[in-house]
Amino acid sequence: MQPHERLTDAIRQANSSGKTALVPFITAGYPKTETFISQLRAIAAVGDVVEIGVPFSDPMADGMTIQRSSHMAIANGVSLRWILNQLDQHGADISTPLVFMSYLNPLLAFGYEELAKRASKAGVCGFIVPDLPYEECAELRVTLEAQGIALIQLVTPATPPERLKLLTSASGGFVYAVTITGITGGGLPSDLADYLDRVSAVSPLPVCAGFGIRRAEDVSKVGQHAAGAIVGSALVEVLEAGGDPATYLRSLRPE
Amino acid sequence: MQPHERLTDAIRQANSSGKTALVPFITAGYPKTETFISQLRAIAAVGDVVEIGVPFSDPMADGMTIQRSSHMAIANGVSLRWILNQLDQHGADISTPLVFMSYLNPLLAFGYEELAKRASKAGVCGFIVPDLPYEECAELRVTLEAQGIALIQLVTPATPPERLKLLTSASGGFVYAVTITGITGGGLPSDLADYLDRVSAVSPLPVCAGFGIRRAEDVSKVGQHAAGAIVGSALVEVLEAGGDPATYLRSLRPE
Amino acid sequence: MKSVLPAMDKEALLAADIAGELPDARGRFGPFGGRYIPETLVPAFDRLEQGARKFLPDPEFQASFQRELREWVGRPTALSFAPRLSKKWGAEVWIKREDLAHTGAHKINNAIGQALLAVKLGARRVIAETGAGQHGVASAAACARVGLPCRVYMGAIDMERQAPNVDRMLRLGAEVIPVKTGDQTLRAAIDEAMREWVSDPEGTYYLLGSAVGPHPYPWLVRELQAVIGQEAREQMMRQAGGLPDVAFACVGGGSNAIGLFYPLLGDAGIELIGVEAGGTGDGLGQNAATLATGTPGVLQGCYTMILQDDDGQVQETHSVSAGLDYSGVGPEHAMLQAVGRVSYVTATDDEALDALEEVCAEEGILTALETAHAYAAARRWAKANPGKRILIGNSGRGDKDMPTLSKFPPKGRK
Amino acid sequence: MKSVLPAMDKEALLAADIAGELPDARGRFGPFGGRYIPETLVPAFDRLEQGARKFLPDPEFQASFQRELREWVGRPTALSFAPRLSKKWGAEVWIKREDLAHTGAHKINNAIGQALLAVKLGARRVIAETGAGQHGVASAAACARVGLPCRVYMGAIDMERQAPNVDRMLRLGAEVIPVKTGDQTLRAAIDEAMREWVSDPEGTYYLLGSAVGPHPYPWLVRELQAVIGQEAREQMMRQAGGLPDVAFACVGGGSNAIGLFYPLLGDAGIELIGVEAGGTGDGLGQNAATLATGTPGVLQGCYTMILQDDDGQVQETHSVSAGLDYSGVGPEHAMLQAVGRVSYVTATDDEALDALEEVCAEEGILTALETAHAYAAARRWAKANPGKRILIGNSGRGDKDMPTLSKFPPKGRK
Ligand SMILES: Cc1ncc(COP(=O)(O)O)c(C=O)c1O
Ligand SMILES: Cc1ncc(COP(=O)(O)O)c(C=O)c1O
Repeated sequence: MQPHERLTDAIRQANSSGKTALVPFITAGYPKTETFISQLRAIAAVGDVVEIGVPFSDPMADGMTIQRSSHMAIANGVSLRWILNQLDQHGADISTPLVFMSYLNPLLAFGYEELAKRASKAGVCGFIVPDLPYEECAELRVTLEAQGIALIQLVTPATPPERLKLLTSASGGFVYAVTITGITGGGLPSDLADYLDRVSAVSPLPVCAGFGIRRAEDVSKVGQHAAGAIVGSALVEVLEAGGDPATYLRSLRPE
Repeated sequence: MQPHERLTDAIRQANSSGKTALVPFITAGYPKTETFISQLRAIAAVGDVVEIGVPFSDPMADGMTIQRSSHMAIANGVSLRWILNQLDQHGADISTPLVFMSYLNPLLAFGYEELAKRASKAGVCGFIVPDLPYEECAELRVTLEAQGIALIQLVTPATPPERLKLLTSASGGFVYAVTITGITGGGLPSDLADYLDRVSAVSPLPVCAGFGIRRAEDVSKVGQHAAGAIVGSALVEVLEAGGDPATYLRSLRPE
Repeated sequence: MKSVLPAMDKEALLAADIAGELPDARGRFGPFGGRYIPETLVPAFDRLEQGARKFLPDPEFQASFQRELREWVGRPTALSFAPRLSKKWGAEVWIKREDLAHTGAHKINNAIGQALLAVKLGARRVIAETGAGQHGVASAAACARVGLPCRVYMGAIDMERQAPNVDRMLRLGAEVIPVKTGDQTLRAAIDEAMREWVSDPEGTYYLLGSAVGPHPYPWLVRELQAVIGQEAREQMMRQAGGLPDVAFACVGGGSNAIGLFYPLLGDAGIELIGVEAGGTGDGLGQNAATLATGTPGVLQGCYTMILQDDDGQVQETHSVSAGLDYSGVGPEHAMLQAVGRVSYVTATDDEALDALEEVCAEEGILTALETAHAYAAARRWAKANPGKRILIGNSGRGDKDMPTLSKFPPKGRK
Repeated sequence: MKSVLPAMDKEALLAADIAGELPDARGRFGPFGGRYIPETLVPAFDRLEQGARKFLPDPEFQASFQRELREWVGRPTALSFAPRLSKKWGAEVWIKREDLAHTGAHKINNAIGQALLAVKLGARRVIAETGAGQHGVASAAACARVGLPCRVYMGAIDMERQAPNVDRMLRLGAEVIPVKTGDQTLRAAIDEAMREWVSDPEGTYYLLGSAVGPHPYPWLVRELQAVIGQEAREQMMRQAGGLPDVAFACVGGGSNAIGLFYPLLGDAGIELIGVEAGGTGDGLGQNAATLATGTPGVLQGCYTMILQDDDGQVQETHSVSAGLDYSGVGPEHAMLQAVGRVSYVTATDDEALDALEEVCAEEGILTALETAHAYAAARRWAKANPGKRILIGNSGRGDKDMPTLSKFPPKGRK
């Protein structure tokens, strides 16, 4: 299986066992660098796909929680290279497919070619790049695809129909449906169902909804109209508060 | 004798007895209104002519001392009318000729006609108006002259020769030779002698020098080239300090 | 002098002023004006007057003055149509933008003109007084531009309420002398500058900042400020398609007002309205409404309308705007009031503050507190006279007023 | 993307820029520029770009823009000859006076242009970021003028050092939001404004203040600022009798510089020099010299030169002037540097402060701290190239810098 297929597959597997796929997000090396791998492992044991946030100095699409975690992680010395090294050294046993969420500049600075190779080696199956719209993504996409890695496209409630088709078919692994026209950290909108139905209807790939998912109700609501639920700020806040991520994540998808 | 002649006469009398005429200046009602008449009397006993300052809110040609005395006197309730009333009531016995030194606006507000009559009645023989240059003085001069009162002209070291002739011949009572191109309260300049000789040479009236005269040497220096010495700020400072004005004035002209 | 008033021929005086025949040889606008100065300053004033009479009409001097106005001051200043105020007021409102002139007010027209004159007269240094600080800043800038040292006298109270301008003067290389005597505002600063001048009348040029004081200042300042009205008149014809029905300007000493009004005097169809500081009320000491409530007298070298008590003592004034906080007014205004050509009204502190907020909110122009008085009166007039074309002299910008305004937070208009 | 650099044809790129063909359809100036934005904003950017492409060339829009520039902003701004600086520097120095524009800097050209566009695009409200506060003030004023509510994001550090401008924004009716995240200066303010926009892309117009950010801003801002260079070119011909040998402008985001340079690009005889903030030294974090010391990368939506570490983390900057204190720069400058048409140099904090004092003392112009960097570099150049004709873009006035300047008292020059 190609890395991007592992993503699609993991989500479909969850669905076929009657569950909404759960895609937890953590900022790498936050709150502490020492606990990164152990937390990742704990989260990967519950989640179907795990999103790892590469911290960036200018997280312009993120709310307060992820901004804070991002700045602190940088201060802790976290970098893309550090994350890859950690995965190389300690992550071989993690079988849950991983996705990197990163703003573009750290990827550019790393160099696309080397990035694709190192990512593939580290078990990274996809990239989410919130400041890289489709029009600018060709070079990165091609380079990643050469390693079988997905460049996951985001769609939003304001995305017009043709563009929705374009983005869902250009995506890899899954489609990231932003639930709100806003930054991370807010709540869920009321017309969510319609929107997710619209996306799912045109998407050849499973659709995971993100932004504003915090509680079991959110996951179950999302699950009725999408394949998966991405949980970001809420999980980061649990980690900040010293809570147990696995317990929290399990509470989101009660049996 | 006309009031203006009394001025000329008093100065000439001092000179003919071998003395430099002494013209002390006080701000009316400063430091206190209650002591105005008694101080005036004490000063008049030593001075040959006494200059009474009518306080004004904007004493633009005066230094710090006289500004201060002027503002305080106004605050004490002193006005031109008050001064005239005081002289009417308590000054009949003062035989030393008096001169009012006043900025123009209080005189204007009083009204020239009434002013001239009241001044004459109160024993005022002349007016010095520091902000009334010759070109603007006709109306006041004519009105005062109708009562025999002098409008005393000022000349300065910078006054050009023809103007010196004009001003000295237009003056009444005496000529006020400003010793310095400055405001009241400073010291005496070095080229004083020449200047006073120049003024005395063209003046048909006795010349009194004023501004910066504080000590016996000043009076004697001035006395070699002018008929009289006007003592203003220095005397006001003595009064402020609670000193005896007569003692101070006598010290300026030791026998 | 008072006796001259009733006898004067109003029409003849106005005609003479329009014809450029005033002030007369004695520096008079009818009964007003003149030169009430210490004898020490007579030679200096003679030099100044002769110099001004010689250089002002001199083509070479005019060329350099006009060049500085154009290239350095940034003239012509814009004439702005105010669409939103117009709508709110039910009028057609035009604004002459002296706030856009270098250093932020009309004061610079006069300052650079006199600074050039100071050079011509061989001055070694310049002194100036300032109230709102605008004239101080303008003088400091103009002196730097022509290369003369500059010392500015400023009332201690004004230094506090117009602190930004103090800093600007210092940056522009001027020396600022706090005046702690008298009322510690503009009047005391003028007195103090005069005293300084008396002490060195030869090498010093006194750069007076408004159309007040002894002759030739009221005339000199008017001549240097008349560019405001000349431009505005021409711009109204071109941009508005015709002259205004009425023109408003705030009046402290009266320099921006005379600058705007003088070139419009001959247009009989234009109503001219000067706006004084109504302060907190009508009582003596509560305002600076010299023309509206004063009486004739001599203040700081000039026979004009002043605020005084029965004894002729000049009274302290109150205005929220330092630049209007003055007990006297230019003698030409006194005459224009006496002959009935210009009317003078007041706007209170509160009205001015409210108008300032309105002009900010509607037109995005942070006007000076002084200027805000003109807007307040114009608004009142517009409501009573719907559908008219109104010209307002926007004498300066309000940046300098920030310390004062911080005490009066915006009320919120929406 | 990096790979595009070596391959580009420098001459062809420059020719295309001069011919008005850049940015290309994808918003690129050669390799630089582009549009790196969250998907949420794509429709908003599409609307913005279509709107800008439709309205900018529209005669009716242009007429109202030009009218606002002329009547409200006060354009053309003056071109001043600087006689005393010329003498001191051994050069012929001319100054383009954007400090005389309404609100005190070139920023207003862009602000009023975009505010008019916002109205055309049916925006319900405007948001803006600001560094020095000049763009915030300009946006507040422009929004009042066109009748839209305005909210300004400003770094907490900048709010402190440019306090006078905060007060002015509030007076002009804007809401000012302190940004306490990130570096608490301009970069953080842009991030925060972007976030706000993401949360309401429909009704909000984001009025960006410099020639930076995602396409179409660098192009839009250049088009609105090019009036500076157009006027200056024409004024040089008329007033100086010919074009300058060299032109200087300070570069923060690069809007005043591109406004001045763009219309001069085709005049091959004019050397063009952009001046960045050299801060306190050459080390990363000690300056804001993006072009002089940076590397290519994507910051705030645009591929350009930025100050970053090896991991691609954007670095904090230092400059005594808030308006230059930015880790990125407009993409057109990155291209103009790469093709060799414009050179970019630095001036340190100390050099800028010294130049500010000199311009005050010699010409009576209190220039902005940002602008002072251009003077500092021009002076250095003049000493090395005697007898040349120099044009300096005087991007703004220094009133806003008073709180900062109070920490650096004048050294005294005479
Ligand atoms: C902006 C502004 N307007 C008006 C005035 C009042 O002066 P004048 O009446 O001489 O125009 C001042 C005085 O400082 C001022 O700064
Ligand atoms: C006066 C002035 N000049 C220059 C700048 C720098 O901006 P830009 O490089 O976009 O012209 C600023 C920014 O605030 C400014 O206020």
